Amino acid sequence: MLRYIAQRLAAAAVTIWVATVAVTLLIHAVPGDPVRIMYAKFQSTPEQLEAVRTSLGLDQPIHVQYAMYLGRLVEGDLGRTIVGDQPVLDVLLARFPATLTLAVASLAIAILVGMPLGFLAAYKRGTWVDIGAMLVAIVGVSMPHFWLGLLLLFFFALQLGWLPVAGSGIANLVLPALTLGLANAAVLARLTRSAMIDIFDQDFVRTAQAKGLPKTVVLYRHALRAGLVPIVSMLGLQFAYLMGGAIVVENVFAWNGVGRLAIEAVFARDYPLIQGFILFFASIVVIVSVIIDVLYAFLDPRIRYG
Amino acid sequence: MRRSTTSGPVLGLLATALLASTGQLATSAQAAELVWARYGDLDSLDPHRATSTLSMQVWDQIYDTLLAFDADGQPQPHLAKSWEISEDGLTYTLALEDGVVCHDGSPFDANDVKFTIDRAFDEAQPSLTRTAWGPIESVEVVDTLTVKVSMSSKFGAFLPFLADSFSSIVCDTNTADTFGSSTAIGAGPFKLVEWVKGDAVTLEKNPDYRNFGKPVENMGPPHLDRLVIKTVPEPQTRLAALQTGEVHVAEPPFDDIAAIREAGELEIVVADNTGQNVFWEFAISRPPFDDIRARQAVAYGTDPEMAIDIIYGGLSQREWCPIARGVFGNDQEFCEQFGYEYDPEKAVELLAELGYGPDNPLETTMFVWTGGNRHKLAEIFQAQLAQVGINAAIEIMDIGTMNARVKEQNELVDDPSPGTFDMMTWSWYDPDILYALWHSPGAYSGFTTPELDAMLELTRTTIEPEARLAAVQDVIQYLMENAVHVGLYTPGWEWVFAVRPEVSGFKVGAFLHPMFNDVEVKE
Amino acid sequence: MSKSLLEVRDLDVVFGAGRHRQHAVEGLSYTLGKGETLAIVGESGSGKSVSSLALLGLLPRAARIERGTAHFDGEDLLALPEEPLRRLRGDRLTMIFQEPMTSLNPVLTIGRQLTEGLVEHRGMSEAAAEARAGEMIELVGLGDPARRLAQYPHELSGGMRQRVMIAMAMASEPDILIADEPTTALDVTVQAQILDLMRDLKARFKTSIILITHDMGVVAEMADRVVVMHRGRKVEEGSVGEIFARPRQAYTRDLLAAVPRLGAYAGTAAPRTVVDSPAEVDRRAPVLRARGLRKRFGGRSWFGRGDAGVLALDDVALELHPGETLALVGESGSGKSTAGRAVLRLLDVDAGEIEVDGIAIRELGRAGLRRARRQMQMIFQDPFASLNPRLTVGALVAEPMLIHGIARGRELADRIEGLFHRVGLESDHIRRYPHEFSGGQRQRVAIARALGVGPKVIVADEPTSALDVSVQAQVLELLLELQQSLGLAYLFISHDMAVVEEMSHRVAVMQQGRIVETGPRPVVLNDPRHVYTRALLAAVPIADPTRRRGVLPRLDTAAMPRGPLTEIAPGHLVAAGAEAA
Amino acid sequence: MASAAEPVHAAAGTPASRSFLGALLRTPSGAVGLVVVAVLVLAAVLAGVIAPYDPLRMAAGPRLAPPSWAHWFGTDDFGRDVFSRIVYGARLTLQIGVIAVGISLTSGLLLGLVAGYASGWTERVLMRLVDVLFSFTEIVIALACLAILGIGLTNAMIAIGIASIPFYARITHSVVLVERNKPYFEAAVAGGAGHLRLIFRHLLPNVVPTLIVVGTLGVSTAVLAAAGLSFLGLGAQPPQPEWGFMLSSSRDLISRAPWMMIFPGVAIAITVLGFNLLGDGVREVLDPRQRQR
Repeated sequence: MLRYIAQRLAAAAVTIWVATVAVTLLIHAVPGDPVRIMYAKFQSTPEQLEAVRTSLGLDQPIHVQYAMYLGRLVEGDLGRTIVGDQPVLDVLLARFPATLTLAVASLAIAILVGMPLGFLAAYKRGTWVDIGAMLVAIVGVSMPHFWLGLLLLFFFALQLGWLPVAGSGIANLVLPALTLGLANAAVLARLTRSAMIDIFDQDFVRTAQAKGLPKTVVLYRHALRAGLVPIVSMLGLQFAYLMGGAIVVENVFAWNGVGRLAIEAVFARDYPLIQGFILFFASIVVIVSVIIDVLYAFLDPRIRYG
Repeated sequence: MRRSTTSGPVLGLLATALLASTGQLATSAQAAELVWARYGDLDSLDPHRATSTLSMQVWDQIYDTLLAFDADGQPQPHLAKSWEISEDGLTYTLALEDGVVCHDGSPFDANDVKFTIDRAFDEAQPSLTRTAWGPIESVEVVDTLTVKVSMSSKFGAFLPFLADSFSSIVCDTNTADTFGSSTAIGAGPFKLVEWVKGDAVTLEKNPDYRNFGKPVENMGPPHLDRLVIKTVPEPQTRLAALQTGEVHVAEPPFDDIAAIREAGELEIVVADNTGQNVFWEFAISRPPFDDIRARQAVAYGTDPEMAIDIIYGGLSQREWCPIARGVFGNDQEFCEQFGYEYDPEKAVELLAELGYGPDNPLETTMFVWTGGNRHKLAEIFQAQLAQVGINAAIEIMDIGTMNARVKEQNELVDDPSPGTFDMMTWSWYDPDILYALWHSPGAYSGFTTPELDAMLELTRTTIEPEARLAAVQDVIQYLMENAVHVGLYTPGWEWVFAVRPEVSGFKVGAFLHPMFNDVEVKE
Repeated sequence: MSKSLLEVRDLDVVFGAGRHRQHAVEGLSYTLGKGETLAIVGESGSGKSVSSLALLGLLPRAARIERGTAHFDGEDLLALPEEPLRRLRGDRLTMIFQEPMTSLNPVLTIGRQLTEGLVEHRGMSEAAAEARAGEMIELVGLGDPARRLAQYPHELSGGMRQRVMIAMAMASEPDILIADEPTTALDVTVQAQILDLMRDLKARFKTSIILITHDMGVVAEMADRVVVMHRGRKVEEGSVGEIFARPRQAYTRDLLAAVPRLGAYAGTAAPRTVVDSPAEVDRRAPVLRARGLRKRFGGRSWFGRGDAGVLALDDVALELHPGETLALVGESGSGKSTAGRAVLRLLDVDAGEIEVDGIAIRELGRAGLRRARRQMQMIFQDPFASLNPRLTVGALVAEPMLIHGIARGRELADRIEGLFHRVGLESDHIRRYPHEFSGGQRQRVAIARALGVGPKVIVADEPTSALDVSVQAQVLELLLELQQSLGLAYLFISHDMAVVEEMSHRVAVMQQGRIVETGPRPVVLNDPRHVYTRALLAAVPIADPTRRRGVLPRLDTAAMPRGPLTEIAPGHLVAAGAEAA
Repeated sequence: MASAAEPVHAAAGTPASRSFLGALLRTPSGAVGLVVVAVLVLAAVLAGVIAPYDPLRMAAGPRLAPPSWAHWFGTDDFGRDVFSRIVYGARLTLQIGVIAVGISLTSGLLLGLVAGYASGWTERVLMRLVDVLFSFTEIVIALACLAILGIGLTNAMIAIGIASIPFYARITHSVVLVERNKPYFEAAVAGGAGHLRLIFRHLLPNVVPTLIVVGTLGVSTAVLAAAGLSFLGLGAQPPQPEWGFMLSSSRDLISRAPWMMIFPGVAIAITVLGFNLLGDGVREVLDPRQRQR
């Protein structure tokens, strides 16, 4: 178990390390002169650009730049934004709670709606319940997040006037969380169904039936308990997918999270901010997947006692 | 918009949510709070670290300036109660009002002025608007309330600049690292409480505020207790929030303005004298726009009148001049003589001379910056240009990026790709903007000639109004005849506000400075 | 014979509907007496499992009962609604399945899985159920109940898991135990123990058993009466003695005839001759020689230490002469397949020498190895997986010949046709894809592919263990015929002692990576000197109900001699310390 | 028992054949998916014939006209015919699907094949890298690519293509791992087959069916992603009638002209649904284990 966790952590560290290399290289992949693109506000002189280049270490060999970058990183310094000259980390941290709130709320909706739906469909495999549920799910999977968002906005906020349209309060959370949650519920329903069907086909479920256990016991104690193992293992991926969706949904509902920040940064070619965002986002996804892996280990005795 | 008064939401969650939001509203009413929603956030609280209008409008509330524009856009005494200009026009001695205090309680004095100007000219990190300050050589604290600024050459636009937000005086106690991102100390009508980036800036009344020259009735602290400046990017969202009362002042969606006026609940405030000007500008360093005929073809081939009519429905005006209405030197009749009336046939002719035709359209790219429905305007221009044989791809980017890209385009002399053109925008209080833009090396490294340089220098060193007008108009004529700076329309961005009925006293000063000094929110 | 406990009449089970409708069981009738063991025997697809699953209402989703009754204790199981049937199931009628590895829930403890049935059916308290579960654990020979009950399935071996399954099935002292191929997935020594256990518990609890199996040896060991099934129908029914001694139906006779019987060739030194002038074993020089092979799997991890891995080969030496078959026998995990693949260099060993036809294979470079592979070919266990499903069988057979530049164009086509005929396939099979063939035919294709390049050595890794016995006999016949007419040398890997006896000249017995005994086949099989060899042989169920063996002693693998081989008779080597009285 | 594996091989062994289309049409999802995709392709090819107006023509009708006989899906704020724009948009959508999936599929396939075939350190390093990129998530990789390449639909397609490479590499790798451990692969090695033959004659054909399924499903993901980027303003630029971009311009007019929001959204959803169903159908045909589900 401890070794398992150590392995996951090591893998996570490798990922984050590669991310740091990737973001260092990013600036060099930009065609043309990144400094000029970044800093060429209308008054900047060649000398000023040179000064910027030196201060960013861009005149150094790439490995030196990387070392400098890591050095600053260790001190929590992700550089400063081009637009407004703010510390990148501060900007990201200021926006992150909003994204986290949205992600957690959506994940909760996705789990509460998607898992039961998938479970039901798997249990009622081949019946109209299954076909109906999967039809709903595949339509859900096929709906663009942003469109679902616009539709919800149109009906709930504009037509019915039930909910505020944008902002950062609890009431404002409902629509974006619903949008992201429902879209992910569809994905989760499909995953749950296929995982549960695998479980229902397992010999041990037949064993449980052969023991004459009541259906509910077979379903919950045997099938669902074992089914949770593969389902939880997929949640990590699901969360990453959800975070990706959050970037779009935040923009639909003007939800003030890192996703909206990222799009603004791309538009403004605010490279330090883009670099910081990528590193930050990848780290979050990796950390969450480590947490989920550990959770998974607790559910699966093969790992827990492995 | 209907608000739910019926039994309402199906989900308990929604009900709680609604309660929460109504609760919020109730408290806001008691605390005399006003919420102003804008499409974007400011970039920095430091006036030397940003150039956007969104930033300036916040600085206006936190900081104060030495001079202030009156309703007609003329600079008037404000924190500087008087000034003297030396014989040679190179030295300005300003006398400051006594008893003004910064937000942290420190007295506002000549040291704050020197601190601000020195900071703007800092070697390592100069202000983004350093050149607009003029050729300042030194700043000297004569006594606590007297400051002397010395120039290396005559600079006619210095006094108007001192009324602009870019010259906001930063108190000399702003020494913390957090200045600009989470702290800001000024002498303006509101104090900074909190800036939640991307979401809102919360300000509270500065009880010690004194007004000397701003064109408002209130000479003391603002009536509002709190001013919240929120970021709400979606126009529809802003409108909905206005209608529910979550927001008091906001730019409405352009397409809904007629309907709002008809409904009569919200007041539509249209700012005058914005100083804003939208114009065509070209990468002249390489084909196709190194040839004047290509530039003229664009000018003849587009119909701004029709475009702004469709997009802004009469809220914007055709602008013939390279500088905006209300700015010294603007004269529609004068400019129109050299302007380019929509004439697609003429455009086709010019293009034919250059060897372009239906089978061989001119390929280029049009840069547009985000917001204000400008991308829609661009789409109309794109369609119009397609009809005369110009295929213009549209690239939408934020204004900072566009500034950089335009400059880059001008400097790419040997690049094989076709040169670009752009819908550039500037807001300035003085024709000196033309000097910044077109005097070599030029803000964008664009069109420059020795004779234009000479003409522009004359506009700076000529102080006497009649003579300066002539000099400015010479420049205008030159720019227009060469199709370098082709005016399109004015104003161009964030000049329409929808205001809730319970709000009174909201004013937009000259050059688009919203002022909240007189604002009151009725219970 | 006691009075009947279960009476099945005219059972029809159908899969699918419409065009795809297919009878899995048709008109099956039988009775099961109290305390009786009824074996239902048949090859794959005979409907033997389905017919029993139907009794408990555990049919797969696609199947349904169309007709029939099954009277048990005055009630028709097939007509019973789910709830009363459920109450019988797992209490008075219990079942154990083929796959012990997957039949237990991986996320629940053994204790939980053992007690829940008792709590459910007998209304026992948790404590009482736990006590009973502990008793059962002892009874099935697992010992240390407290620890066992807290364990999870993955901590137990396959044999132990099957014991748990049996404990679970027998805890309620059921009237009927249905055992669906209960030992098929197990090694032969474990199988013997499980069969012993079942016999023991049956006697103790007076339980009737329905034993579903394809293995005539197991039938002979266990059954009182036998029902033979073929394609969903009952072919024949009778007492075990009758069926084995005087089968009435041709199908039964063929089935029995095809079963390899250990001891059938005890008197001959070489496999039986199937061609007129067979090639003799050429003892002058070995065509394959391996010495000191060593291979360790796993053991390395990113974190250094980790476990030591598994020593799959430990100082293994082999010698094989032209025309000879060396059988490599052992149970799963003994390293016999690893050894087979190692000599072909399909995997690289850590140490040792391998010579094929005088060439040191391990020293060869890539090109040399490819050339050398002409001399050695392989036939795999699973004929379904060893043919690339995307290529025609003709292309598959052609491939090695193309690679080695043996033939092209017209000549190649002729050769392929010749090979197809040689292995008993038709010319018009050439253009077909593997899935269009039966298992036996596919194995013939695999043999044709191996023959194409004219190899000297063929490694045959359990070449018939995936086949039904009747098909197995034909494939073995073909292999013998090819060896004797072409002088091939076979390294024949198998766990089936009867097949080994039929096919081989010499035998090497492997256990946990080491060869513990090797020598001429008649000597090793008739006079085994190593305990392990003896245990292996003793555990083989004999397909003759008159020769049932007694209870076998349990094997203590840890205490077995595993020292270096010493020659105790010419050519007969045994691991040191193995010489028993 | 080996026999249990038989049906999988039986159908998996069906060479890409005459009966494939028939089998596909017999699965409900395959049939519906095929029809949707066929309609999309037809719309793209025959856009000039089907669309009543030039998709770029402004003032083809009054501005913001609701759906009517003259303008089935209404007009947008420039008076352009929404129906015509959606029909022409099918071309862009197909382009997105083909280019994005083309990039990710070929690169991912190559990467996965090489990694899976090479084994050892090459495999570890390659797959570790793929895992890392995978945890960056597709949207972030796409954003990074756009930050480098600049905004635009073509760049968005490339970015989406690059962003999904890890996904395809992973799938290919996992299939290759399964296939290379099957005895037929070992049999080919034993037969003396070289690298190229092993990769292209033995592994590739067995990987392709899975990738056909994944690729078909991938088209739907790519279309969604491109629409998303265009919606954010990072993809299609005016006047391209790209559906996601059309949706983003409908945002300001959502209450006044909901048809501008509804129809492009429906077009995206149906297209994505079509490819999803088609992918499910193809999977059902190629992997009958799924059929019972």
